[in-house]
Amino acid sequence: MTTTQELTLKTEPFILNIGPMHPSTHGVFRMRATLDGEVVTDIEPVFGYLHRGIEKLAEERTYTGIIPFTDRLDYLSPMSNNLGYCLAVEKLAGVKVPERGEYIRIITAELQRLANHCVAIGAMFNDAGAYFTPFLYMFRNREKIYDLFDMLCGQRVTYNYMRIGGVSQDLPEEFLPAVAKFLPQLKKFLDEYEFFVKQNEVFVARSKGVGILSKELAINCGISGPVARASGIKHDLRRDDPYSIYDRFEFDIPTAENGDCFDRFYVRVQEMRQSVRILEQAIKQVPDGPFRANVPQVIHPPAGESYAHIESPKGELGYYIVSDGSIAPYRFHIRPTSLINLGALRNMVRGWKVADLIFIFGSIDITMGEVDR
Amino acid sequence: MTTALAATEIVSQLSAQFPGAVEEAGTDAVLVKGEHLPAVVEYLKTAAGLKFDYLNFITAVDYYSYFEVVYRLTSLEFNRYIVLKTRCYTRNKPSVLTLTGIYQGADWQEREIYDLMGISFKGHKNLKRIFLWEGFDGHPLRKDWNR
Amino acid sequence: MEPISAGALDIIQPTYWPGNYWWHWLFYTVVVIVFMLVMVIGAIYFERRAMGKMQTRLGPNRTGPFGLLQPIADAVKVLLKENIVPGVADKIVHFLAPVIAFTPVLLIFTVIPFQNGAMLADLNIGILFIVAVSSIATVGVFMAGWGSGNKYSLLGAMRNVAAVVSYEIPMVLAILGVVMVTGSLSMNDIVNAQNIPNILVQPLGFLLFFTAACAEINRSPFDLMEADSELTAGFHTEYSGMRFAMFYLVEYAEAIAMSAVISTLFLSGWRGPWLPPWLWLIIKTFFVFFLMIWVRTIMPRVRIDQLMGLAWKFLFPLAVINLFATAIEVLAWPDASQWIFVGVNIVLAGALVFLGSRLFKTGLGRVEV
Amino acid sequence: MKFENFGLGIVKGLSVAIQYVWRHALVTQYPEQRLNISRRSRGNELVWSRERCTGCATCAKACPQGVIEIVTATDMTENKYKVETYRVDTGYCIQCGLCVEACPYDALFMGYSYERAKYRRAELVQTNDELLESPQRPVSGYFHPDIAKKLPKQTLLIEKIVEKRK
Repeated sequence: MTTTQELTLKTEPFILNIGPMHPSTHGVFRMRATLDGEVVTDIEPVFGYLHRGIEKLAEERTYTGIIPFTDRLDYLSPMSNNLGYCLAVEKLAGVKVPERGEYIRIITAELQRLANHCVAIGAMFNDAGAYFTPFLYMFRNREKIYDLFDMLCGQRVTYNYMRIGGVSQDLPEEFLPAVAKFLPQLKKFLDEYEFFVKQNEVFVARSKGVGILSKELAINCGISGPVARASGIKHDLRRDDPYSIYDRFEFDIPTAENGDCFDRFYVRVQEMRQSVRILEQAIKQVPDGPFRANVPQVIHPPAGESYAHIESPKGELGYYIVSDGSIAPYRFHIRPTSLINLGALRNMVRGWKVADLIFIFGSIDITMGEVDR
Repeated sequence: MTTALAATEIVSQLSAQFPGAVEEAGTDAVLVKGEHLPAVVEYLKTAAGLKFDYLNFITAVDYYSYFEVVYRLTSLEFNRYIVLKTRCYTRNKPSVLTLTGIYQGADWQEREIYDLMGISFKGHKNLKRIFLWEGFDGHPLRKDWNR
Repeated sequence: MEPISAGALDIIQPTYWPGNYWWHWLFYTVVVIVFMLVMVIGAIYFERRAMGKMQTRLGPNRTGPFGLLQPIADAVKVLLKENIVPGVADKIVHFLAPVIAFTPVLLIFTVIPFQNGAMLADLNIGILFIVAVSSIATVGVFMAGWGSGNKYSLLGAMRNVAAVVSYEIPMVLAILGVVMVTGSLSMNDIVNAQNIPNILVQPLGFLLFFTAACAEINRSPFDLMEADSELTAGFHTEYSGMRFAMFYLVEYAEAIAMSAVISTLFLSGWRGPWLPPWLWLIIKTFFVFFLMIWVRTIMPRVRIDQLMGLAWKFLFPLAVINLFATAIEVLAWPDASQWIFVGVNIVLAGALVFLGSRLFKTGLGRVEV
Repeated sequence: MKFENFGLGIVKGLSVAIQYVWRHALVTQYPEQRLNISRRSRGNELVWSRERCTGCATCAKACPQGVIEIVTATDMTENKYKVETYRVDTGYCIQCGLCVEACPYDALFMGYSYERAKYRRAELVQTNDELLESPQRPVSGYFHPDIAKKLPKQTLLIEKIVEKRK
């Protein structure tokens, strides 16, 4: 304690239990925050309220039977989860996906990125205290994307659309025109949305310079995705380790310098624009042909191990599969983007106020389904 | 494309630096002895030309006769990756040295492995269960666990 | 002020009433309570519908025609719910808090004129009375926060006290500008003196008062004491059933009361052509209330240090300058037409807001720990 | 906090918010206004065809949750399997549709119906005749493109839905 602090009133830290039942912990996250008045001096995250043991369950399921479970990991971007898992199994079994299947995968994965960022940005504003307006504007557009997915695979959230070696069903004939009609709507909306919130004084005051994550710390913690890119790490698996057919498209990787909450918001908005760009190229190029390789429903991949990672909307989502040649994986490990991205939360929030704690936590964009698995 | 650092390429370098550390070198993975692991990782992270500064993930696999802990490191600068493995041959309180001092991101992943696989990490400051509650019987991801 | 002419208006003048003031008192007490309850029901409906429209929703539209009965249905539901008192609560304080928060809001309406002289009590210090009474609600809020025995409640209550103490000052300074222009503290006289609505004569005063009032009654972006995303529900986290209903009522009654005060002070109260005066007051009140809803729709919440910074570093200096400028205008050119001051003050307000925005800066808000 | 834009950002926000008052609200008034659901909708219940089913139990093997229970007997006179019990515990079903995909004889369909909630868990376990197609339990076009073509076209939210209350 310095002398100046001794002169002021004695305060006593107290512990505030935020979550698991709390309006803005994005599910059932729990933090034991040690507060000094309003200032957060320390937090200790507590996990496990949504732990369903998917890694263990997967050891008793066939390779195809695991796909519905991957939907339930990051329930805001199931298509990306499906994609990552299928890539890992395909790598293991050496399956080649037909052209049309690849294009359908890219289109759905990018639409999923748009839908996920809609929630991420909207929920971040909600955590900042905006009374649902930015959230609902985003949801309005996410709903349209979900509607398209509904047409594709019959459900709005748990798609179970991709299969090992392709996708489960072909595109309906009205799908691509609908996407083509949706993209200009979304572009117009994004312009309007930036006009709406980007300069809002209160939002700028709340987000600029708040919750700074330095580049070194981000790398050290293994942080990936928009959070890492906002800190100035120009790392995107779509470009650095192109999976599927991402090397055929032209797109930029938006990055920012400061690594504060504003940058995380801004990088996400820019990423949405880039996704629109990829989609615009992809829907023009979709070839005819088979959409699914001839893979039986029960497969026996050779013994061995494989790791496939994709750039999911939240960051690097990886699947590590060890096979012993049977119909079920011997070991199934998910690299949880959300859990690892939370790793720097403590460093980011210390010294900020309670309000910032919620806001910084919201700006990381996690899903508890993926954190606890 | 993130290319693998061929094991043969790195093994000679590592054997020269840490004699006896490399147990076995597969095609895509390097099997490192448990007691040398932090030193090897530290070297891989800092050495010029390697700079494996990004820890992708840590996981563990139960092979009945031994536990295998898998580390995947990526070098963002050179866009290469390497997979390190280490084994512990005991089923009763297996332990590996921690990497939390080198990568902060290892913290919760090591806790997760401790929780679900029962491998303790020596030197980890806050090694307690992460998903399951204290007092849970056994470690569910072990192959011999049954409810 | 012109003497009141005999005629239809006489009926509302207390001196003409049988039993002198007693009947008048009883009548207006009933009127004020009924008026407030009806206005609150209207306000809840209005807010939900207006916000719904702005958020691309529809808002309540099922209960009754256009969902008009929704607030009543909500009230019935809330009143029928079980009243839960936490085990660690300070029972007496917990019980009294909603009552103490509720009373002062009613008192505000006693001095708001619905027509020329139509009010419960034409106090000659009306506006001072409002300022004094409206801060009593803070005590109720603080009692709720302390008595609940919940950390969220306590944090919310502390924030509320800090905010109210700070925002009283720019608020009173903004009122003083109006008082100087109109030359009276009585609400009735203030309305009568407004040949030009004060919003034109005192544009900066209006902005300051509106901001401070928003902070004082917990409207967004200053709703830190409830902060649904941070503190779950702030000071009324532990309230349920009827007591929660009272806090809910207080929240909207305060908003309506402040809107009424703003329309009286700045929008020339009940005065207006064609329509009956009480209707004008209601229309203006709802207009101001709509402004609050509109602002609430788009604003994230400010942080506590920014809230305090805004009060002391931005609003306070501006209020002082505004007060001096008004004083000089009133003293130096007492007979000049107010229309001159309208132009001067609007330019002054613009310049001051511009300058203030340039100079105003709060710290980053991070504390080394 | 700094008013970088002199309150202009707030004014911009206000102007956008007020525009939405006149815009088309993207909500539907559910019980009165019903949109056409997806042709491939994976509804609440499975629909089973007794005629086509051969009792091979491929569906039961494909199910990741193990909710399909199938009991077959051998019919010696016709020299084929006879399905005695076909039981689905809808309470555990996750509507993944893998069984429909797996069925080699097109004997399983996802349901097109919704609003099939039950009050008791026991009612969710459906056996034999309860699983057959009926007017309350139409079949969906999931994995059956020929059926999908006959179903009404899905109402998309990217179109402006002008249909008001019915």
